[in-house]
Amino acid sequence: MHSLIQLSIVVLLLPLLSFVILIFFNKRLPRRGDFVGVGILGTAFAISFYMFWTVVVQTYDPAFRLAWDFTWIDFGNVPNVGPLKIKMGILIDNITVIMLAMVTLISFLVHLYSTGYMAGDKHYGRFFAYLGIFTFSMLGIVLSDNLFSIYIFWELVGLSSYLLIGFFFEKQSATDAQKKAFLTNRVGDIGMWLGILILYSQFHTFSYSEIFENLAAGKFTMSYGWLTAAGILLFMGCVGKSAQLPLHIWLPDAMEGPTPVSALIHAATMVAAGVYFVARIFVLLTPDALHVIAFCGALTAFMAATIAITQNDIKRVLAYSTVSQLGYMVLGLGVGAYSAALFHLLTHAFFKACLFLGSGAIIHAMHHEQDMRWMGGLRKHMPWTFATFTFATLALAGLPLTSGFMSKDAILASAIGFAHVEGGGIFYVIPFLGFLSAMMTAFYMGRQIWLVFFGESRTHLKPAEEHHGHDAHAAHGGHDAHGNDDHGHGHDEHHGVHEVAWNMRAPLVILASLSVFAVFSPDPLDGAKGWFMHMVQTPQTVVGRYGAEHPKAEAPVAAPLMAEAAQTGASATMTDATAAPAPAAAGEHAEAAEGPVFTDERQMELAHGAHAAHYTAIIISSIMVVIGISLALIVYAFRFIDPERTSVAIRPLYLFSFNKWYWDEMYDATVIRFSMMTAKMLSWFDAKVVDGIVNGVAIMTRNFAFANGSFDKYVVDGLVNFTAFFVNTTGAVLRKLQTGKVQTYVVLALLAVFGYFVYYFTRLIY
Amino acid sequence: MEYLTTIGLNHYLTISAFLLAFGLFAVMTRKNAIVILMGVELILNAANINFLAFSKFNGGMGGVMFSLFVIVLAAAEAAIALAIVINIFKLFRTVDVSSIDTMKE
Amino acid sequence: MLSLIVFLPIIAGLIILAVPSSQKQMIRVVSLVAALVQIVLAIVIWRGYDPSLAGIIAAPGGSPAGSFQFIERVPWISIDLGTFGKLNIEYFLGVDGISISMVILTALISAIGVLSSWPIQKQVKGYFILYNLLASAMMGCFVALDFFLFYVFWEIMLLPMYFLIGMWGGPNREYAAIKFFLYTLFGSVFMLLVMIGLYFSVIDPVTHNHTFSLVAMASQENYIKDAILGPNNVFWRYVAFIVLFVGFAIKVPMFPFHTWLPDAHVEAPTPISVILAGVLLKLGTYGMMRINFPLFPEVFQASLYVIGVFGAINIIYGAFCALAQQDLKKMVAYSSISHMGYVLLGLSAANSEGMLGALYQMFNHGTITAMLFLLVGVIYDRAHTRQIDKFGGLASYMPVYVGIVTVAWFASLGLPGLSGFISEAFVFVGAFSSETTRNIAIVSVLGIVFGAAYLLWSLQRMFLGTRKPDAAYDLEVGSDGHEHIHFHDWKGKLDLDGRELAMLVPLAVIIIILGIYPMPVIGLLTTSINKLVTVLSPVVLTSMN
Amino acid sequence: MSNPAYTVIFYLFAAITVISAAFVVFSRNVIYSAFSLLFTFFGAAALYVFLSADFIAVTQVVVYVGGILVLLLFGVMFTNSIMQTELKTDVLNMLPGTVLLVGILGAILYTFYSTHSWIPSTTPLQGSIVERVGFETMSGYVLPFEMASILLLAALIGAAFLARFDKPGNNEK
Repeated sequence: MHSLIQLSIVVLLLPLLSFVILIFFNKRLPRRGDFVGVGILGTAFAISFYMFWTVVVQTYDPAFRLAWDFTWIDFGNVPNVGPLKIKMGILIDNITVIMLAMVTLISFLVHLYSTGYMAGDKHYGRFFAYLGIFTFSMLGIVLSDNLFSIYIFWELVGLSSYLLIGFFFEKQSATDAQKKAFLTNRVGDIGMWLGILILYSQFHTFSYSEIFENLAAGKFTMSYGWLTAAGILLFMGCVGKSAQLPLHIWLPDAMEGPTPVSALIHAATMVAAGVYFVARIFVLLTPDALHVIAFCGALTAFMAATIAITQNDIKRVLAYSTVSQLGYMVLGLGVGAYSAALFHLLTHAFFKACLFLGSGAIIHAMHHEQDMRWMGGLRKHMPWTFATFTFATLALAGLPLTSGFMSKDAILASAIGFAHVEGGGIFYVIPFLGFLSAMMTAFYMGRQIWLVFFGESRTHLKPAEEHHGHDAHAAHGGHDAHGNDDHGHGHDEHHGVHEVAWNMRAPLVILASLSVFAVFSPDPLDGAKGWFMHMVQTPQTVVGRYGAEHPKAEAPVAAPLMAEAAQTGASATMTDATAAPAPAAAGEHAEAAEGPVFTDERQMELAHGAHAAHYTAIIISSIMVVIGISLALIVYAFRFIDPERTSVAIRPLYLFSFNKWYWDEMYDATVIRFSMMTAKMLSWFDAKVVDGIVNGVAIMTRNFAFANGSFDKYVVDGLVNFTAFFVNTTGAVLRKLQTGKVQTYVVLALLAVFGYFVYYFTRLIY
Repeated sequence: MEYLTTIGLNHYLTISAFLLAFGLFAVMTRKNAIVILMGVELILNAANINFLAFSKFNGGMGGVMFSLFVIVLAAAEAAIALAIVINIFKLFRTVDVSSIDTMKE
Repeated sequence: MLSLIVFLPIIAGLIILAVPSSQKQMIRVVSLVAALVQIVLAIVIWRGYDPSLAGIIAAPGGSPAGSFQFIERVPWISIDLGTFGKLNIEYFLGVDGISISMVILTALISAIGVLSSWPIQKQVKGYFILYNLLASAMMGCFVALDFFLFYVFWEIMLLPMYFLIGMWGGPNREYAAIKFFLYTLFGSVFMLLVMIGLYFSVIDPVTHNHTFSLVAMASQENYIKDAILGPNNVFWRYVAFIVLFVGFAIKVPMFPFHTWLPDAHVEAPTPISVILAGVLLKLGTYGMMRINFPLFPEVFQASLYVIGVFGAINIIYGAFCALAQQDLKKMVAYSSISHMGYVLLGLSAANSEGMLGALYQMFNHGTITAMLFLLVGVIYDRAHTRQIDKFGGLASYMPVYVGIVTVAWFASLGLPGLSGFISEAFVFVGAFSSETTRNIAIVSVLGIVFGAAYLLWSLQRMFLGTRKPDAAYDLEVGSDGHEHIHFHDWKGKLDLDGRELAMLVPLAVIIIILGIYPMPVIGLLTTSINKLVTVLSPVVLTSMN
Repeated sequence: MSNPAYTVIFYLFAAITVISAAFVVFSRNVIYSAFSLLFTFFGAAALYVFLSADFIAVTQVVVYVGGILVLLLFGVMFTNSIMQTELKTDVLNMLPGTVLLVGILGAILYTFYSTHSWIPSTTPLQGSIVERVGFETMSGYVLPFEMASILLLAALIGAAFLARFDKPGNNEK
């Protein structure tokens, strides 16, 4: 066993240890055992960072790969299959190591942060336990080398998410949200499970590498449609976990959980697991499946962005922005920008965690006020939070010099290239929606910054009734027991608002500093020059040969088509036509050749397309971001346009966005109502019809017996009554025999014997 | 005369028939439970004589063994039956079986 | 060894017979000791079992007992029937991979049931005698290899069950007991006919007599070609298969023969529910695997799709019905129906993964559902109601209880890391891998979602949130300033007491361990399952004819 | 078997048996019945000797005369007060009883004597059978033998239990 494998097992099991210790002993440990959680996660991070250092910095090999497995279940010699073993194992490659470091780092920071944020909570110790099991499951997903174990950890993160969303389980809304999250995820999971089943039924293995080998060897005997279906179904797992359309509804509600949880699970790590998983199975996705994924991502990104514009809850805005950003990543994978999508995953994890923790700090400071309408002017009171929050916002919006800029542009560039390669038309919708969402992202984040940090405090504007209601609610939730004495008053002034303590500030600073471009690439404009893009390169597809039946892949050699694509681009209405001339594409050709050399034509084209569109994307997205921020400034800072009046003017649109496109209502009206009605109906059917039949049969039998009895009584007995007199008299005589004296009976018995003798002798005589 | 002087199977069977008939008569007609028991003993003896007679003229041991067990069982039966009779006596203060007709109900 | 484990409870019952009925504690202790010894014996059998021997059938020309283990074989009843030949009934016990897990499960659940019977105060002596009789009969059913013996145990089981439900049950107990009795009797009467038919169709290869030995019956070459259930008599073989299947399906219980189950569960006292769900239901599917399928493999092959469809109906129908229930115990009962559907689905897959999943699901369902019913019993003892609406917010006041509830509930909904998941997963794997049942598997997957739905919903309504205004308990502020709840006439400990922990914790530990590393159980089964699949496979059938 | 003495003795014992049996049945006095039963048993025992069953004869004397008869006498003593003159027993079913007595006796005797096909074995039992009884008991009849012993034990306990002396206060139990 390689030492890195051993280390990774240690890293995997450490959080589990933390969970076990804390769930059983948190009440017996000093400080409810928070130091255990923090300490263990710190250790785990240190080990992960060592692994990261070894692999990324020292080895620096794109093809780095370590695998180890053991037999988990031994099926013996299975008929028709041969010896069958279900293996579990660990797969370590570059992306694993990066994810490992990222997850443990953010988890560690969130643990640290929680010691401040959750202080004084009734179930303080249990909170750290739950964080521990979450981290364990998440690391499990990252380290899995097969579909079965990833499914196991997949559901386990679902469980920890369930537990953490419902952490304030006394709140009705929290329990609703946790149930919704679990069930929605389950819907996605069954899709994923079916996808796994399709692959297993073909190859009788769950292991990635074996499945890929078999696929590449052309051993998939079902139709091409099934292969596409497998890809899409596996992607459904991602749809659920990464909150893509149409299963995104749980994520905003999941903000009922404590804010550190939102940062860790519902922004940085767990929701990104979906993207990670799709990246893992990327090579078996057929072009058709990729199209579905790309459209799903683009629509999600757009939809979530439109919703985020009108939300008032600070965490909800961030939640929808998370959905939107996840849409980007999925879009990126769909258009073949494997490394760009994962890059965005990483950068997004840092700045979104920073944003959530920042919002947590604000909420903490504002005494659990989450509505942005009643905030304002916080920059003076909370300079650290302000600075980090703003920088993370810039990264999210995608301004140059931030990490978000590089990753987002890489995705958008690939989207443009993809649209070219696929032949334009409907496929231009994808980059179009991407850019539009970029603009809206800039807008709503600008709005948020402005509403929260600038202007004057608007706390006093809050309607009194609602205020008290909220307060009572918070008190009920049991998380108002923080250390501040001046907690329950001073709502009118900001004298309760102050900067948070160091244990909450430090994570913000660390995360914000990790959003600087220099961490990832020396060139602020091109992430491809950085270490990440070098270490994480698009893998060779294994389903190319199946695509042979697929018309799209019947492309000739790459170069002519490149030119063709460029020409199509030139004639298209897109503004990038001039910015991406054919020679430029040719010039990039050499650079692209440094990356992986694809045997699959389509992948090659996509890689080239992405390169070709690089600067186009930068320019367009920069413009979009500037527009977005300017709009935000115009509306909220300079107040050239009154948001209130505008919202009235475009009321239907506003309501559509404000009510989240009515997804919840739709599901309520269809799926949930349908399920409940079916349940009631079937239950009625069971009680009345099925059981009714059973009881009916019983009653029928009984009635038949009664009827029989009646027949007997009236008809047969009628006949019998005719002889009743005779019987009666005989009975009267015979009754005398019933004396109760044994000896009479003996006499009778002997009479019978004697009678038999007589009969016998008469027989003898005659 | 030859028939009377040579003791054969029928002689024994006749004796046993008499014992059986007397036993049955006692069981049928006597009111005293003890006498009924005596009748039962007579019946058993009749059976024993039959067994032994057949056994003798058949040459096997089955009848002998059977009669042995009959005696054993008779002993047990007598003990239990007497115990029951005594119980009946305690309950009804009589051993007159004709007055014990609760089975009638 | 097997005789000992089978008859140990009866011996305990006889001892109890001699104990005066006023010595309640003594009676309980005797039962408990017997149950614990049974567990020890089960462990001894488990350790002594050689998983490399397959069992299932006897190889042609080999030992008439096949590769079964712990065999006990003595002629039992042998009557000359004149022209019909001789009636040969053997006392024939043995275990193979199919029964070994069930033996362990039965021992375990019996012991848990005894612990759970502790609070019963009404006619303790009679109760425990019947209970021990039931425990013996169940164990006997799982190890009997003679059809007649199996039938005898099967029928013996009915009677104590009837009385246990009918005398110690809830308000509507007579109705439930009679329903249970009639349903099961209906099934077993037909089983008797098939059994006799089989007897006259099968020849023991060694003695050349007719035989009731299931081992001999499982080998198709032992059949007389033209006998009533011989290979040439296709029509009657189908009829026999269906009749036998219905007999077992009633026990499973399979839609539409399931309606006795919710009634029986709701009325039965907690330990009897535990036994009923934990062991008795398994007898249905065990009977299928042991008797129904190997004896009629070609009919089994022809009816895979139908069995699968019924499995799917069970899964989804049960889940929907559970979703609509207001009574917690009824919900759990319907969840049982749903989960037994997985077993049927796995069997219909007719491949190793599916069959193994089904068998493992039987084991896991035994432990998990036992736990669910125990937990329902715990809350019913306290509140005297099981209406889901009458609770709320229990998590704040009974943290240990709710913690274990969470484990059980999540195990039931198939959370990975807990044993139920693995079995359900392999059922699906198997069902999907088989061309025949692929579509059914796709539809049945919905059961996972609805299973989660009703469990989570009940979890939320009963244990999370806050106390409802019309809850079955009062809220009061204790001397330490904290809020407590108080059940109206409950004198015991509010949270779980030692006895309750003693029954729940071992189950929870087993569920978790088998969820992480299932080989201790699965390792026992694989060889037999593979053999069974081979025996049932169409290739073997064609080569045989 | 044509030894006249033998024949005479046989008839003597036969007469004792039958007559004393008749006396048992027809006597109205229970005590007389009991004592004449003694003679019946003795007579029967003697007949057993004629049937080469000497062991049975001895058993008959020991068990019946020594055991059962004493038991019966005890029963008589227990249930009838000696002081009373009520030792006579009443009769019932006299008419059917007599008819059946005659009828059944006649029927059986008719059957015996009308059966001409008794074929005695060529090797009837001869001499003492004690050894053979012992052998059979320990070989072929060992199970019934054991069963009989258990039965006797049960009967012993049962009889003791049934006839035990109850205190008046204990009747509710």
